[in-house]
Amino acid sequence: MVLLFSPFFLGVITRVKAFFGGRVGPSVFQPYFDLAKLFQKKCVYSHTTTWIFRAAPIVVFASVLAVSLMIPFGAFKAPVRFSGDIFLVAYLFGLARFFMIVAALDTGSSFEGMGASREAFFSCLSELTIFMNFVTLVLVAHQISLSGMIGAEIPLSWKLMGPTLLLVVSSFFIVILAENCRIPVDDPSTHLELTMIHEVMILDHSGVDLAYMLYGAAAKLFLFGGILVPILLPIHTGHGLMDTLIFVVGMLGIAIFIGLVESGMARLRLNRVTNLLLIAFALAFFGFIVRLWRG
Amino acid sequence: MEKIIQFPWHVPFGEFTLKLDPLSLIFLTAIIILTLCAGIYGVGYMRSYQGARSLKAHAFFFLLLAVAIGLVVTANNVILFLCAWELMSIATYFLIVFHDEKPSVRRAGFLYLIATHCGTFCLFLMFFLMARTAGSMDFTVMAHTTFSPALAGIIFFLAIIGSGVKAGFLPMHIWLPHAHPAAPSHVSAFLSGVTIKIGIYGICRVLWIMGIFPNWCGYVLLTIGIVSGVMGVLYALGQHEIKRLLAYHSIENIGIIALGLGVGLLGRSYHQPFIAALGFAGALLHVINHAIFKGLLFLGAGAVIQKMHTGEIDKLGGVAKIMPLTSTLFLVGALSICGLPLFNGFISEFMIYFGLFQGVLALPLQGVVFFVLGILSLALIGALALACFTKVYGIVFLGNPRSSIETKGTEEVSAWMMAPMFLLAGLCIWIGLMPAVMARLTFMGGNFLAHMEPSAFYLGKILNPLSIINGTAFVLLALIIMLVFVRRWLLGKEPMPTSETWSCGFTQLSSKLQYTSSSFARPIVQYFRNTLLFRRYGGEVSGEFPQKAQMSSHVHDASEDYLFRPVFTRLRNLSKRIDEKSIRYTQIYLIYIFVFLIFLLVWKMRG
Amino acid sequence: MTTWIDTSCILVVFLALSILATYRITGMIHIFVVQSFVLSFVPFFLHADALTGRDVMLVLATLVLKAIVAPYILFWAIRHMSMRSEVKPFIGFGTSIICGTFLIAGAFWVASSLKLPGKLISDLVIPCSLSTVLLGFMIIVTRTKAITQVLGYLVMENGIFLFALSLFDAMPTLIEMGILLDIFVAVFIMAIVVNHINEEFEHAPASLRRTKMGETL
Amino acid sequence: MLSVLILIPFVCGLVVFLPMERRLRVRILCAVSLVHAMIVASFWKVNPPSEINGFLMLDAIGLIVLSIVSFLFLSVSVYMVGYFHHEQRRTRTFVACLLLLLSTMTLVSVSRHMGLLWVAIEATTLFSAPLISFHRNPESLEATWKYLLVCSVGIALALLGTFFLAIAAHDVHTLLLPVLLSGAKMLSVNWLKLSVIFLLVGYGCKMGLAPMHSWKPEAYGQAPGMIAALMSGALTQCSFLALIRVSQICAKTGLSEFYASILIVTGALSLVAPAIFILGEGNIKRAFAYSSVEHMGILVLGLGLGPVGIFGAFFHMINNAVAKVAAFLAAGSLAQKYGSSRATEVKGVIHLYPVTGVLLIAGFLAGTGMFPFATFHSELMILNAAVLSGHYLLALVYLGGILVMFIGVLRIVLEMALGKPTQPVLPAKENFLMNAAIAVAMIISLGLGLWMPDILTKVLNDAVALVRI
Repeated sequence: MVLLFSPFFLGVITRVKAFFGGRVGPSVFQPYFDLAKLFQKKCVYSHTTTWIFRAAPIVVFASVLAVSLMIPFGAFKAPVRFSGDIFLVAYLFGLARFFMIVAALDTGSSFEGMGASREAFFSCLSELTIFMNFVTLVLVAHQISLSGMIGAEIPLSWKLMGPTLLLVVSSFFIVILAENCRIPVDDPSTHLELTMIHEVMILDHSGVDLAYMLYGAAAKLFLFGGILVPILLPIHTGHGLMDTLIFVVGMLGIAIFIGLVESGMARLRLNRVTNLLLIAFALAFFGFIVRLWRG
Repeated sequence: MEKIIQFPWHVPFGEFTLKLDPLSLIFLTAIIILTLCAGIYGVGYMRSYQGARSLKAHAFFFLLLAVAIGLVVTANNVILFLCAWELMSIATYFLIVFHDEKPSVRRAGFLYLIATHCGTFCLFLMFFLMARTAGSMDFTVMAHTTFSPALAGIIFFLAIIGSGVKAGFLPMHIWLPHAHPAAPSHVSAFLSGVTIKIGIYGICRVLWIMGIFPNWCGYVLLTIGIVSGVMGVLYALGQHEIKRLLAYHSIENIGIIALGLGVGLLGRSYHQPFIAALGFAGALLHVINHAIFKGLLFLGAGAVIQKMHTGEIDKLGGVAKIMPLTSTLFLVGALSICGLPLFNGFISEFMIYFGLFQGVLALPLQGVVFFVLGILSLALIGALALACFTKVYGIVFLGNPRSSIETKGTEEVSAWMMAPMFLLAGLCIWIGLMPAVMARLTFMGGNFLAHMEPSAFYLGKILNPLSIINGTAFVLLALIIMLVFVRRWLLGKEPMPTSETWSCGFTQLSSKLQYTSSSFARPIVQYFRNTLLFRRYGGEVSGEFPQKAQMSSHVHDASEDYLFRPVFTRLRNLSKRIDEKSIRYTQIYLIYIFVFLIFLLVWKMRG
Repeated sequence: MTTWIDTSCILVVFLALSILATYRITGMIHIFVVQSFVLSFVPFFLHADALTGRDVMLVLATLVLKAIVAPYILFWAIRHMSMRSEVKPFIGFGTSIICGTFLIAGAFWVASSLKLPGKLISDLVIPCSLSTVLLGFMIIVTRTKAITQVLGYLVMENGIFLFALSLFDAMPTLIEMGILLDIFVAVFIMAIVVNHINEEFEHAPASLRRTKMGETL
Repeated sequence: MLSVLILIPFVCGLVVFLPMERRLRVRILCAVSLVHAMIVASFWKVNPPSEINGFLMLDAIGLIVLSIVSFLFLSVSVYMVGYFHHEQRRTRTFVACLLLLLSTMTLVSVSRHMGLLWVAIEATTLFSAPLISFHRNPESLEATWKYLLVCSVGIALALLGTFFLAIAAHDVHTLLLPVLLSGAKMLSVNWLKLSVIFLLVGYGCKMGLAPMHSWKPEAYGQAPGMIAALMSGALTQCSFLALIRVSQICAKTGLSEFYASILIVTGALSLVAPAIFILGEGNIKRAFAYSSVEHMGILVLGLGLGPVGIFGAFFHMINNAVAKVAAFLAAGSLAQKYGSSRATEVKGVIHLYPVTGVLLIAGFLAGTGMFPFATFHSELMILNAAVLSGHYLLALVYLGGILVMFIGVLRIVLEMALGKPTQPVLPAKENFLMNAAIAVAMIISLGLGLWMPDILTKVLNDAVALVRI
């Protein structure tokens, strides 16, 4: 499911951006073509690098896929559900990040080191926000598993905890932008700018490795969307196909919205990014307070 | 489960009673593992000093330390406990000052002894207060005594200071970042892995004995955990020396352990046995885990320092090519300490998180607020630790060498030093992938500390998620293997072309242009500059053809530079001034006598 | 006989006070000799009706030690060190005397609250001996030179001796001899020390002399 | 037997004044202390009969003090054989005074009469004074002078106190201790109180309790190491014995509370005062002297804190003596070799003279009450006594004082023991006898810290029983 749909998600965003940019833009399936092309190519390695550099894409991709096991998609229940899986989700992303950063440093380039440094910094703040949101959701749903949190109880919660959920959703959206290097934080479409984060770290990857990396990034974006959609569209028809359809519509909606945001906003200056993330945290914290107030 | 051994021993109030209960068992596990590993490693590490200085004393004190620590965790009598505690402090001191020709080492040892002595004195007072109420010096008897809340508060306070100095809670930690780098690496590993845990053991033992504490104690412990954890890792980020950095990470991990204990204590205060057991068990498991991975990291750092002759992170680089095995083992340690899945650090952090979230659901409002703070700080600690260890690993082991190091291909340290590292790395992965054994053991310890009967229901409640995590971990491994095969299938067998680092065509890189540890950590350190007292010195460049400029940056440890040191200096100066004055006239001496006599007469003969 | 004892007591205190007011060391020693002389005859007055051999012995011993040997050693020390015979006080002579009178008043006040069990020889003995002790102490404290401190100490011992006389019947002879002996040796050794200090002083570097030794000598 | 024990060193002390070879004198000293020690050792088996109308008698407290004195003299005399191997000085007065000191200190520990006790203590002052000025330089003479002056004043006050005691005991007609104790009801309380104050201040001067301690750093700093060892280990204990005797009397007359409060105040002062000075100190012998003041404070505190404290104080007497002897002897060896005991001039001892260095550190650890040494137990007991009797503030002061002292001494000892070695003035090898003397003391301290023999416990308990009400 994730493997199948995530590049599409990316494609939609690009298409929306192009549309608002006044261009036709590439096909929504363009990411698939890119990946297929990359899978056929050979890799080039720097003298400086070690096995870490080769291992990183694999670990990154694998851990993102492992996370996908814990997230429900519409009617498809998450295969792995247990009380406390939210930590595993967060820390699997951490594992991916660790290898990404280390691989970037492996090249010995100051360029990639810079990206790595920024990634490490911003992730601290987004991690805080994510956990803050988790806490609020746990308090709302009284369950400590991801499936439980964003699962059945949400429709009820919207009535009681509407404001809280709204705040959580908005804060989580900012985190999605930051974690997946979308525009106000980072610019995914360019390499040569001194202000970018994610793209600069994978500069030296090529061929299959780059494909893994890109695929991993796309999947990660998809997964975050997958967490957000059930909260936004808590509609359970009971019919499997309908549910899935609703989910897909929701995902498309998010993709379009991300595209809108990317088109409408300029990239922020680097030192403003922290403020953005802090705003996200503040929103999350506000949500928590509202929850306590209502509780 | 409990076993008591008694020997005859003739000292005032002393009894040689050893008791093995779950708590001691857990700590003994960590001790035995690290004693073995550090000892074996030491054989290899010390070989380079053979002949130059006497190693007998070093070996003696190492063994003495191991025995003393073993006694500390099994002692069932106050006097025996204190004796072993003192013995441990002294032995540690002599291990630290192995390189006594260096002033920094002497200073570190000095600081250590003072700090540990302060702590020990608090323990003296604490135990005697307890003994006074209980009427006995026996821990078991004390455990059956009820203490008044006020006394319990005082005892808690003394325990936090007394054991906290040893453990390295902020702001009593100042000795720690000096002592750990000063000692030989296997000693650092032992210190960081075991000795500071004995501080935690002291607190645990008191928690067990006291049974009931006022509610605020739990909050204090939780807060201490949060502060130590976050500040520890922030300070670590600002360090330039690898062992000093690791030392600050010990503070961070002690903070996590204290956080767990705080969760347990609060659970106990609010009669939530599951939360209590989870918090305690998580803390105890983290004790073992930290011993293992921090031991591994220190041993790895020692190997690097021995081969590269420096521990300055900014001078190292590309070590992975020279010492591939060591670097891999260090990576295992780094991943574990960041608490990432597949490795042991995750399991204990998971338990603490789990306890925290359970607490959020079950506790009254103030408890929720504090637990949420705990969750947030744990998340922040995790993210910062990750930043820090990517920095260490990336800068030290990867990239190009930053200073000219003459090497002849790969050059690993001797087997004596490699074997313990392999063992520790193996343990990291074993606990990470198959946590059930250790989880059971520490949960038993948690039950013991929470004063509750072992219950299969609760045990299942924690073992169940762990087994799923276990399964997920194997799925992850399977995925990785699958991806490796996919990659191999796609790429074929022929060797890949290699070239210079591309970096968007930004070639002609000198190794000096690489990102250094300081620059890597700078955004974070800069962001927290007011908390950390981060200062830059020099570095202004001006003019069209700038002159040579120098820049250095440093993170000041506030409690050391602005709290303890000025106080000590003031006192010393005062002492010197008074001394010079009184030395001049003998008559003044006589006046003292006279005044004292008059004082006694007036005081006592008035009636 | 009580009149004689009273007179002696008053005299002893008065002499101690006048030592405090003396400008020259030799003068101080002379006064001390007189004081010791007065003191040594007190046992006579105590048992004037029935003199025993013990009394005579005591009087003789006191006379020899306190009034002859001790002053002799002091003079000898002064001559040997060829020091100038000026007393260097910390506080002025006038102030010293006023303080001295206050001390005497204090001693009488303290003594008023102490009731001696058994028979009293004279009610002046205890306050006077206390006053002498205090005055001796004051001499030690307020005068700078080593030799004046020895002298102050001797005055103090005189005070204590006066007190001891009040216990004449309660204490065994052995102790009194011990006291005398000790005083003797004390003076003796002190003199030797003073002497040595002087000898070494000649060779000591100037800086040391000023900063450290200057005040004590 | 007791009078013989006093007379042997006395006669030998006089004999030594005859002209003879330098070495021979030291050997006589050795022989006398050996004989003395053997006789004292036999007292542990058989208690000697009382002599001279009960003036001389050995009880448990006396036995403890006597054993300390005897042991200290033995180790110091053995040490001295090695010391005079290098030193070219006249030994006549020195050895003679030592022997006479031994004699008078023996007298102190066996005398059962408060007057005789005073005489003996006065005599120890006189014989110890020339020992301090052994080096004959201006500093040492100045130190001797200060010592004499302060102690003489103290002795004078103690004499006054003894007189007051005699007045209080007017109806008993004697100062013999057993009689005083049995007739305690007949003592006049007011005079006794006055006497107690004067005796405490007087003997306190000699013992070096806080406001009266100022001679200590001077004297110990200038005296040769062995003399400082003797003084801090044995001489001070003799004065403490006098305070214990006073405590016995107080216990019988219902003045324990009164006495205990004075003792506690004095003890607390003795813990605080040296702590003020120690941090600025740079001379190791002076630092040990401050530490000695502190230990006197601990002893006095223990005496004032009830049975546990008294037991601790008696135990601490032994431990402190043994620890101090090691510390001062080690410092003395260094002072002889380097011609200085300042931390700025002596460094890296452990590399140049490993055995002495180790012994110095061991002596320091024992002196500051670290575990493997017995001082740890006795200090802990006294702390326990403070807590048990509810003196929490005192316990804090106690710990604070010990802590600051620990820091102060630690700084100096470490600077001397570790680091890059400086060259000594007298580049001689380590002397076996000197080190052996220190090592034996250290082993005893270590042994007592690990295991207390039953006989010692028994004697200590007997001693406590003598002081308890």
